[in-house]
Amino acid sequence: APASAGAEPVSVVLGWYPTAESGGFYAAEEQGLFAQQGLDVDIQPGGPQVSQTQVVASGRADFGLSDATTVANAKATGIPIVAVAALFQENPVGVMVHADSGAQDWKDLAGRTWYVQTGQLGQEWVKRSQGIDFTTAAYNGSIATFVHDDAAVQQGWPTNEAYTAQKEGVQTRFLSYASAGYNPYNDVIFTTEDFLRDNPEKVRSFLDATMRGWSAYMSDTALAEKVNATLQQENPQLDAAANWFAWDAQRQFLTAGDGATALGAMTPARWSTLVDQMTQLGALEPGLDPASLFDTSALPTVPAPTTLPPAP
Amino acid sequence: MSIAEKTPATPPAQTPATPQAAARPTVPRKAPSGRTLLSFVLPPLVVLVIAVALWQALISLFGVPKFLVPAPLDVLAEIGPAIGTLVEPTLVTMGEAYGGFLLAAVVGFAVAFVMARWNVAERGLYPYMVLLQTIPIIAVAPILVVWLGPGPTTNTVVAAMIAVFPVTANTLTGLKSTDRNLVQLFAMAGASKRYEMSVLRIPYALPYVLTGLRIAAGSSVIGAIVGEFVAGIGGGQGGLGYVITSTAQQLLMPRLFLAVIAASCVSLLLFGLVRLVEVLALRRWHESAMSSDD
Amino acid sequence: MSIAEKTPATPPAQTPATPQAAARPTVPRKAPSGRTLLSFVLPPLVVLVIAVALWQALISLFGVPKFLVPAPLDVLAEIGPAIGTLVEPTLVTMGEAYGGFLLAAVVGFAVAFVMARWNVAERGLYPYMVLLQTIPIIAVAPILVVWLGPGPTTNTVVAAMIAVFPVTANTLTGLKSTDRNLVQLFAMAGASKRYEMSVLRIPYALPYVLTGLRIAAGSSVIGAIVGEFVAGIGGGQGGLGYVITSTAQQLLMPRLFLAVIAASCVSLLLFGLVRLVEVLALRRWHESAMSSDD
Amino acid sequence: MTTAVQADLVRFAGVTKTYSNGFTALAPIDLTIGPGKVVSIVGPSGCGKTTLLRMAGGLSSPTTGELSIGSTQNSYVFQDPTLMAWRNVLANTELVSRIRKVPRAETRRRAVEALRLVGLENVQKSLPRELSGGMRMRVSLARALASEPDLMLMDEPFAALDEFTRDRMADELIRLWRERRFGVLFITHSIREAVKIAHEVVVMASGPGRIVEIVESPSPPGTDPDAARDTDALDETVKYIGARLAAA
Amino acid sequence: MTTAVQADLVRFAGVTKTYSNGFTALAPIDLTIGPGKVVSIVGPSGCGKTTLLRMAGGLSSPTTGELSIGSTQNSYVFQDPTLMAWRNVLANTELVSRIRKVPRAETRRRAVEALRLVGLENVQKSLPRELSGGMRMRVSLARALASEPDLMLMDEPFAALDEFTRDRMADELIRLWRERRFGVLFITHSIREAVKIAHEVVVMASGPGRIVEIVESPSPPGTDPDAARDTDALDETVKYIGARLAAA
Ligand SMILES: Nc1ncnc2c1ncn2[C@@H]1O[C@H](COP(=O)(O)OP(=O)(O)OP(=O)(O)O)[C@@H](O)[C@H]1O
Ligand SMILES: Nc1ncnc2c1ncn2[C@@H]1O[C@H](COP(=O)(O)OP(=O)(O)OP(=O)(O)O)[C@@H](O)[C@H]1O
Ligand SMILES: Cc1ncc(C[n+]2csc(CCO)c2C)c(N)n1
Ligand SMILES: [Mg+2]
Ligand SMILES: [Mg+2]
Repeated sequence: APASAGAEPVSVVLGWYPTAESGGFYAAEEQGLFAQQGLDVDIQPGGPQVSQTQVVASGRADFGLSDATTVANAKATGIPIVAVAALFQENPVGVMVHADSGAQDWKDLAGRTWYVQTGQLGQEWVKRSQGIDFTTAAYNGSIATFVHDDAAVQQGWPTNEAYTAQKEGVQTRFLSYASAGYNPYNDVIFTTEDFLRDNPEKVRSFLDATMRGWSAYMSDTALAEKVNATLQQENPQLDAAANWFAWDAQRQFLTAGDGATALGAMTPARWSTLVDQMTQLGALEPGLDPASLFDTSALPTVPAPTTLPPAP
Repeated sequence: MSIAEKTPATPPAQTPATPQAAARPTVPRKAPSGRTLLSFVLPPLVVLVIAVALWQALISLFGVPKFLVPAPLDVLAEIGPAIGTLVEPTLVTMGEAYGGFLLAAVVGFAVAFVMARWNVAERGLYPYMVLLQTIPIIAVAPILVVWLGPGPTTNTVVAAMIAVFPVTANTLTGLKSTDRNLVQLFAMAGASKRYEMSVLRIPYALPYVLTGLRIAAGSSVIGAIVGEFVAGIGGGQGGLGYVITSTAQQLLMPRLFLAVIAASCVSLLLFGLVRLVEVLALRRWHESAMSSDD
Repeated sequence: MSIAEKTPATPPAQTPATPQAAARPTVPRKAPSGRTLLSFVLPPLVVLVIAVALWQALISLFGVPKFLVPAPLDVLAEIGPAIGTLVEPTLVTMGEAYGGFLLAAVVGFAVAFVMARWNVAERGLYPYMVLLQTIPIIAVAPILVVWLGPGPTTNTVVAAMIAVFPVTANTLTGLKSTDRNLVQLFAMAGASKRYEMSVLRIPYALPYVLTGLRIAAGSSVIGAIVGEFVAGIGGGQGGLGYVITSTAQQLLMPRLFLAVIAASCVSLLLFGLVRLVEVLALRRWHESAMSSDD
Repeated sequence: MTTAVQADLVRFAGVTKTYSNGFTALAPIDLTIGPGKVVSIVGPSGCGKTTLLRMAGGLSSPTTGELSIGSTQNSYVFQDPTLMAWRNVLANTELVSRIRKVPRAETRRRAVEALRLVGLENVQKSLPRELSGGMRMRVSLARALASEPDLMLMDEPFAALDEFTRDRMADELIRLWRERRFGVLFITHSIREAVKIAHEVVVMASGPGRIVEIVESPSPPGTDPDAARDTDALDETVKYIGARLAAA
Repeated sequence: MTTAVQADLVRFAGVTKTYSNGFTALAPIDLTIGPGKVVSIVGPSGCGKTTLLRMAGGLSSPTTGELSIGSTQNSYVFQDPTLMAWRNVLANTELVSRIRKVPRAETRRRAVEALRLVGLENVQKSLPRELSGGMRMRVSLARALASEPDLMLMDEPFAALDEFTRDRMADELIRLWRERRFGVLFITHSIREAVKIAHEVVVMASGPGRIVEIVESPSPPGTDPDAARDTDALDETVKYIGARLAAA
């Protein structure tokens, strides 16, 4: 990072290795937006077992990315963190099935084996809300079993698992958890309550640069090309075509709903719904105040770009 | 009587040893020996108490946050609510771990046997045993799941994969350390290689094998849990690996710690069984297990 | 000369052994012995060729899909494009694994030493060593990451955690198997426990220690990779663990296999070093490493 | 019925032994053990007696020279007891017969008989570590006796025994030999024992290990079963060999 | 200057030994080794000689009775060589002095001298496995001699040696004793050696292990340094002890 003299160091721990899903941060860096805000941002990659809440809560990083349920869980456990922005307005996560497996709807997925991440609530919600039953098996990061087993149900993102399946010649049908009514913000940006209280300006400038970075990443293909090249460098095993696919596919989720007018927006209603749903699923003790989970006071209003050009 | 004295460094033999200081009248009857149950149970208990006290003290002193390490009392308090949900997973993991242990013991032993029996086999196979040990489970998990399906069978195999090498390595060292004269005696008497193995080398290697099994006892439990992480099924049938992942995800640290403690108990039990076999099998003839006086 | 014959089962001594059949004129000069380099390199190579051939054959015959197991030729073809992205991760993993190995060797040895030295320590600590071995890394990973930061340091510690028990278990068995008369000789001469340990028990335990290190060689590599799963560093700094996760997710099987092969090479190299030390240190006096004639 | 010409049990022709550290333990050795012959070996400590015996038993190969072994069933009593620590005395004694698949009852009979000969019939169930040094050596001896070989190779089998036991063992060995006429190659440090027991005494010297003379015994074991054998001739031979050893 | 009354080196009073398997190896034993006394023990194999010697060295504790050990520096020659397989002959010989922090040069001097005494000055750099059985036993002997103890406990130290070497070793032992006057407790199977070497010969019998008689030697080591000691008295004592042993 081209640290200008006197720039304040800030760190953020990503939800995963550098991919298109974290492209906005690299775009802000690329365009010098962080530097303009007087920030020297250290972007720390996540990984399959990185616990961002613990990293942030213990002060190893200032900001973290994770999904909204994680913030609720953390809060319930007494970890003083708070969400300050949400990236994906509509949660992309869901499950996919082989297109030719005859399944059209959630009901058709009863009795099959679902390969899902252990501890996620999406599958629990579907079970309860659709009144169906199925066995779950651990999703270990590879969809090989799904590709092989025509009846399998595979958790994933339409941005990447779906792409990988397609590359292997499997046509898939994707059912998002959001379509079943389970739609927590995914990849919210969070920090500690203390950090927000003590450094509201720093948070604001960080979010400002970040959101403008995201906006530019989505709309400026020339910039996106540069950023994707950086991502490729940071994450050499990343498949370039896969990344472009994700770049394209994710934009509808980033700009959905409130995101159109303000990237990163969060509403009390969405957080209340999440808390209700988690409580219903038994993942939370009743009584958690949804308002304590997020704080938009430091979120500047950066609208989504008006045009989303196709991938070059 | 003049005696040449040329022993400067040590006290000359003529110096009278003061009887009070040196006389060492021994106890007429052996005091009840140190091998009582208490002397076996007390030390680990003391260590436990000290460790728990230290744990609590560190947390209090340094304010280690609870989301990182729960306080002992929190863990204790969690036992009541959690115990009901931990029994089934513990039994599932136990089944997988012990199955994997047995598989590793049998296969590990067999491979070592073949390698000790045919030198070429050792040279040809040993590198691949090392290799097998190094293969990350995540790389083979999909293959195993496709073949065996997700769940206990796969996890048992994973447990065995992780536990097999210590058994092989130790057994092989044992089989190859056998007293050469005895080996020659067997050869001279016309013993088949098979007979030499079963009657001579294997008993001789027993202490080594058992050390390998000690290691495998812990490895197989961790293997079962790793299996559950990557190839397990959900719910109670998912074993402790499932509990650990989901509590970690929900930051339920006291419950996570209880699950870890349950896993430790599973391996300590297995370890204890290995130790028991060790004591029973070796105490009459092997140095490492004999009592000290004779 | 009438001789009482009462040996029915074995041929009576008087039976002339046919000289042609039984006479065994030995080779006047020892033929070049089996210890040539070729005899060490050939068997694993043969096994490799057979294994690869079988691998290809199985894939062709049963139509094993490429997203599960890539064909050998695909893996070979991937070397060119992938090699550039694999060198750095391999070096990173190597550094962590070897660091962890050294740490495990030192700590494992020290713990065994303490346990052999004070019986109480053994009884008090051994259960917790087993326990340590059983703690799933996922349960302690967050703690490590928070303490040590993500990256090589944490991964080195994880590698050490996984590799330490085999060293301890084997070293302890070795230290406790020492010839009792020699121990008494040391005691009688007034040797301090420290001297007895360093001059007698430790050299005696060396073959055991080295077997433990053999096991640790593989364990530390897998430990480093597991650490990399946890530490969450992308790119070359993420080591082979990163490459494996990332390629597994994208079903880039040939590249995944290359990463696994790279990991195996890292552990084989370390293993080879341990073997070398073993041969050099033991061949002059220990059965397991001595040449066969004398 | 014509008597077949019996083959020699062992024949050394110009055999030498150099160990892998370069030490030449034996200069060229020429020695023949005919069938049913009792040959004893005497010589100073370190002169190569064990090396020679091991080669005769096929446990070690010559560096140069020709070695033919005509015996089919050898028994070997090592200089150390060499017992299986985890097996009791009886099982250790039965070992060779078990390997050779002698019927169970016969195996047991021979082992018990051999243990009786060495005076250990009362400790059949003991483990080696519960025995005294001399008792262990006697188990080793019993194991060899129970195996009924055609060549018995013994490396100082009586060294750990008191004089009476030692003499009794030697007498038992000769008695057995009278019954079965196996070949014996026998290392001892007692010159008198060497002469009393054998047809021939091989006198060795060191630097390098070699045979200085092969002395005929005046009282070979086959000749005069029950007559007193402590003749003047024996004394003289013992003295002669003593002088030979002292001179070398 | 008044001469201090020297304490006994070892005193057994009604000492018995029952091993953990229930076997009573020694019935009550009464025996005293005075300072500078050479005591040898003879007795049949398995009668408890090693058991007694181990107790005298403090290596094993009595089951009942009183055992006082007044010696401060013991050397013990085990029935087996008991060497460190990974150390060469010189290092094995230097062991005890090293442990006792004798200065380096003195340690080396003593070890080399001891190795010369046992005739192994040429194999200082060899490892035990490169030695013959008798040579290994001599290293063990050298180790004890080099340690300059006030009580030397020896368990059949010469059993693996040929007659000449054996006699020479015994002579060397006596010569050293003349210089240093250490106590010696010495197990041997040679009655003649026992009598020649010692002030007293302890005659043991088995079933259970016990002392049947303690015989004064007619030619104790201190008396007549260079005179021929093979007197008729010696012969007679040997015969007497032989008869005692045979009778028990
Ligand atoms: N560890 C032991 N456990 C049980 N019994 C033992 C043990 N050691 C020795 N014994 C028994 O005690 C008796 C005396 O043994 P010890 O070794 O003292 O005999 P010894 O007189 O030295 O005989 P040798 O001349 O053969 O060496 C023997 O009968 C032996 O079987
Ligand atoms: N494995 C070996 N490597 C090297 N040298 C050896 C080896 N074994 C024996 N020697 C040497 O060979 C010589 C003869 O040894 P051997 O054991 O044959 O002697 P020995 O006549 O049986 O002596 P002893 O009466 O002491 O048993 C010795 O000098 C010894 O040092
Ligand atoms: C923004 C974003 N976050 C996480 C993942 C990775 N991911 C998808 S499924 C799964 C579970 C298997 O470990 C994980 C970690 C991603 N691809 N994109
Ligand atoms: Mg010998
Ligand atoms: Mg004894």
